[in-house]
Amino acid sequence: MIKIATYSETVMDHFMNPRNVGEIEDADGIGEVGNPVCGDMMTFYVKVDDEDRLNDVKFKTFGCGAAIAVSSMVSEMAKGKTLDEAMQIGRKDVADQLGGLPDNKMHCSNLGADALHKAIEDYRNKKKES
Amino acid sequence: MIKIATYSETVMDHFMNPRNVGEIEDADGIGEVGNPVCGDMMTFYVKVDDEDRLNDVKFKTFGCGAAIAVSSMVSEMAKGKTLDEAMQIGRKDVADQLGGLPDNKMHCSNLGADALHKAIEDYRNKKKES
Amino acid sequence: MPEVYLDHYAATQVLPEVVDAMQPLLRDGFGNPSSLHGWGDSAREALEAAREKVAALIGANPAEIIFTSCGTEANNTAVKGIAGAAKKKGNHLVISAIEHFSVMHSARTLEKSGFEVATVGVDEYGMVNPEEVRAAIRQDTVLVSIMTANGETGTVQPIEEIAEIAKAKGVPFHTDAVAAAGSIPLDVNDLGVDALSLASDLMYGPKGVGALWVRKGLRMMPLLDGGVQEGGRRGGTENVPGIVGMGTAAELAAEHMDERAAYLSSMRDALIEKLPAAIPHLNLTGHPARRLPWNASFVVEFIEGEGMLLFLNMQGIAVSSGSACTSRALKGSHVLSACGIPAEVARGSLLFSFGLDNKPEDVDYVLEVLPPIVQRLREMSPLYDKFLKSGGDQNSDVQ
Amino acid sequence: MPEVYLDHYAATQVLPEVVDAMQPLLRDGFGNPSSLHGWGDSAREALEAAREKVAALIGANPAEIIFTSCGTEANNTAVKGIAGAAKKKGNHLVISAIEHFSVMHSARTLEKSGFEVATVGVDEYGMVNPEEVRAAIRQDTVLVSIMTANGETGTVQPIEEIAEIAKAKGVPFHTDAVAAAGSIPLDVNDLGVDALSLASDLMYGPKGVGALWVRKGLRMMPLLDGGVQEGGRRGGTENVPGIVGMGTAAELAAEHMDERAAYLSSMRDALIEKLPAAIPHLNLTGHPARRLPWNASFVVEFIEGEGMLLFLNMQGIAVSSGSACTSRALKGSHVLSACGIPAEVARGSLLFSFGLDNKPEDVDYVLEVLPPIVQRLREMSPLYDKFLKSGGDQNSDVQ
Ligand SMILES: Cc1ncc(COP(=O)(O)O)c(C=O)c1O
Ligand SMILES: Cc1ncc(COP(=O)(O)O)c(C=O)c1O
Repeated sequence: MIKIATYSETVMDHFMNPRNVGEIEDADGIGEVGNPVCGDMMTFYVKVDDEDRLNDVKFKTFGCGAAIAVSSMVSEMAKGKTLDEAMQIGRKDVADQLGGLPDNKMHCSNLGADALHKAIEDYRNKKKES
Repeated sequence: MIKIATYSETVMDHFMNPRNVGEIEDADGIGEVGNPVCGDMMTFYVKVDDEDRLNDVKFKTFGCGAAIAVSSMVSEMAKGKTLDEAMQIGRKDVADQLGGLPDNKMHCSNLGADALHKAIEDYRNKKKES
Repeated sequence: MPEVYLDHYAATQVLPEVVDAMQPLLRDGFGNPSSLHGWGDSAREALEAAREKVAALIGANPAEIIFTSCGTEANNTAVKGIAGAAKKKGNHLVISAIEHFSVMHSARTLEKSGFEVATVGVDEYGMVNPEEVRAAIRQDTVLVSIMTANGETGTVQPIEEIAEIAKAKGVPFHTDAVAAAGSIPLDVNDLGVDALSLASDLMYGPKGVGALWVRKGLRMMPLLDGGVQEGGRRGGTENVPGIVGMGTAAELAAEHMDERAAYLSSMRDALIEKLPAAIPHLNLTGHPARRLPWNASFVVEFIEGEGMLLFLNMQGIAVSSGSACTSRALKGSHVLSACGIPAEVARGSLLFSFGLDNKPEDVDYVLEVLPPIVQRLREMSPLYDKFLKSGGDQNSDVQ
Repeated sequence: MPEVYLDHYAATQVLPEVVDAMQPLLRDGFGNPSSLHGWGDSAREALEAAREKVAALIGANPAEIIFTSCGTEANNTAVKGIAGAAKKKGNHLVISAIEHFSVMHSARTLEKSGFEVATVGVDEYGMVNPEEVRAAIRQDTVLVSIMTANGETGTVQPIEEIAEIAKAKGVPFHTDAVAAAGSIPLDVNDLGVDALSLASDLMYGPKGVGALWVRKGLRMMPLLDGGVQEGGRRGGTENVPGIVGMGTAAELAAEHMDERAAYLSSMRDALIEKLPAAIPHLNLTGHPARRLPWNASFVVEFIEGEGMLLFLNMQGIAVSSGSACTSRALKGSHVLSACGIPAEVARGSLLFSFGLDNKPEDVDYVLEVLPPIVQRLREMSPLYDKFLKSGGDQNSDVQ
């Protein structure tokens, strides 16, 4: 009685064992998004190395199973990528990598890429300022 | 699978084995009623003896099971009664003798007494005229 | 005494395979399809599998199937829902004079809220003339609803032609296929209809389940407001065991349609051939050729149907009648009346509806048992008396 | 791994006695109750026997019971049917803010046809204040509809007092008892109501059946136009097996009501006592005393219900949540919102609904399994993070 057909196996795996949960104390960039429709919230933390590569990505997420899985997947996809590459990660890429998301969840929970991009922008803004 | 709870046992008995079906060739009186609502039709034939008693009653009926049972019961109740007594037989008496009729059948099928009364009136009219 | 059930239009047996398919859902599989856990999940899977089977029976997209609690609910939903959603476009409907009360009375209810209803008649065989539908459609017509086949007369309607006319006029076309579905091949795209009702209990499925197919894009207001079950088009916890039963019944109907039709129509045709020969002043109703495989319907002159039913029942035979006395509302069949059959003749209506449990011998048994019953009732009938006295057999006619 | 089903508000098991009672009607007893022969007769008898049992559960006259296909249909019929029949008298309704969508959305539909709807609120425990109902009733009010008890919060409403007010004002009063019937004693005459809805699948009966009781003399338009089944108040072939199942379920519920309530509420109370001790920032919702015997509902701060459901499901525990993410419409519970619970707190809603198959150990298992799940989700939650950083436990409050 434990199967949940709503979510793909990959979604369930990322939900049950999310990668990169947490906070980076001395993050180079922080991105926070909140979904006004259903209230999901995600915070992404990034650490950038000298070659403009994401050598660490962490997140915290308040939301449904899909929102947590999306965050986990995004963090994994982003890690090791250059900032420019990471900025290319789109919502659809994430959903595809997860083996699909339920229709009604596409909109609400699929904010991970946005949060990541915000964190990268935060880093770039800080760098500009400094 | 043969019970029909719609009708009492007495109704079913009178329907299955109706008493006094038929026509009296030289009837003293004939009464015909037709119900405009559902179209049941009954014809009663009476034979009257010297003491103003119904010594024969017969009927023909077009209508549902209840209409046939009612006719049969009326014919039996009337036989041997004086005309005055027979004129006292009311619709409710007939239904009671039959162990009740379904609510929705009370109105349509319970015309037997009317047909009998008409036959008696027909006899009385004829007698007056002659 | 034999037991011969010939009233499959009132209710079909539930096939053993169907009852078996329902059992798990009545026992361990009791979950609510909306629930987010394993119990809910298996219920939802069973529900969706059944939806695919019902959709397959009528060549439809499963996502366009809405499960209801009966044919009546499907018809009410279609008629009130489609007309209700189109209120701004117009307030005129077209139906036929032989629609089931669930369509006809839905239309009457709409009349109370300002709709106008045009009712097209039928010919002596109970057939709608598509040209009359064309003539009845107006600029402000928002729905045409004509049944696929009538269960009382068995007549199958020219649905494709009506659908073409409705389409050309840009009016949505609903067809009540409750009496037809499972018995004759139906494909919503071949038919060209926009909405179609069906029911489980006329195709060897359980009572308490029906379905409505509505083509994607056609706007419809829900009849049962509530939760977002059935895509928000029908609230209420789904009757999962019943729906699964309907799914299995639909699957079996699709698989065995031809052989069933051949078997049923052989018995039907034998009765239609032999009964008029055995009983004078008895006539077939409905169309001689375009009829449902299981339907053999007649009118017997000079007597009333209820008496025949009661006597037949005593002999173990179950049939039904469109006579006033056998209807709880004590009204004669509006279908027979629309076919032009006089009220007193329609009172002798007898409907034999064959089913998979019948055997060719059942026809013989009817042929043995019914004539003396008719004779007996005619002997009691003042109408028969008058007929005989007025010259008898010379000038009898029904149609 | 244990399997602990704690979602009886979504669906109850069908009791073996109930499944057994249904079998004959699914098999040999397939007749149509309207048919005039033996097959029809036995179906009709089974139907009427079930009607008596359902009537007995609520102290009603069997002739005043209408069978429907679900609670939703009963509510739609009552609200639209009673208001619709009284249109000439007035066009104002009173409902509460915690009604099930089948009442609330029926009222919305009436608004489209010119009715006005007054919605009375509830206090923090989800209780309607009868005085607010009194204040909301106007000269032209034609119906008050307030539920008997709310399934999400468990709160039992002061129905007698509201009924008295409605009666004094001469306004018919309908109560949706779907969540309450079978769980707490209900007598329509003691309550003083005029119409009451109930459903089979929340009292260990099959899905696909509900019932509406309407006091004799109260006018109501049918929702399902069609034949004259159910006294002309609900068309459609009756779901006889389902109705018989509901009858048996109702009979068993009446017979065992006290012992069931004692058993269920002992588990409920254990969970209500121990869960807040095991998990900080977790609060009971609904009324602490006036609640359904099976309902233990909570909100868990800082996390979203769906995650808890998924993890619990992995451990074999089935529960539900009023959180937005677990609803197919992705809307948070309007009931929790009406109780004044902030949207983000309501997202951590958890509803444990106990049933006859539960054992006291199930409470222990929840107490063992849930705290680490909550902990794990909170560790991922940016809201919990903020809460901790903003001073932590000092200033938490939910209610
Ligand atoms: C109070 C209340 N009313 C109505 C309903 C609708 O019942 P159904 O889903 O059987 O239509 C529910 C369902 O849980 C309910 O809790
Ligand atoms: C053509 C047609 N439509 C609708 C119905 C109503 O079906 P139900 O009784 O399942 O509601 C019937 C019933 O026999 C029917 O023959």
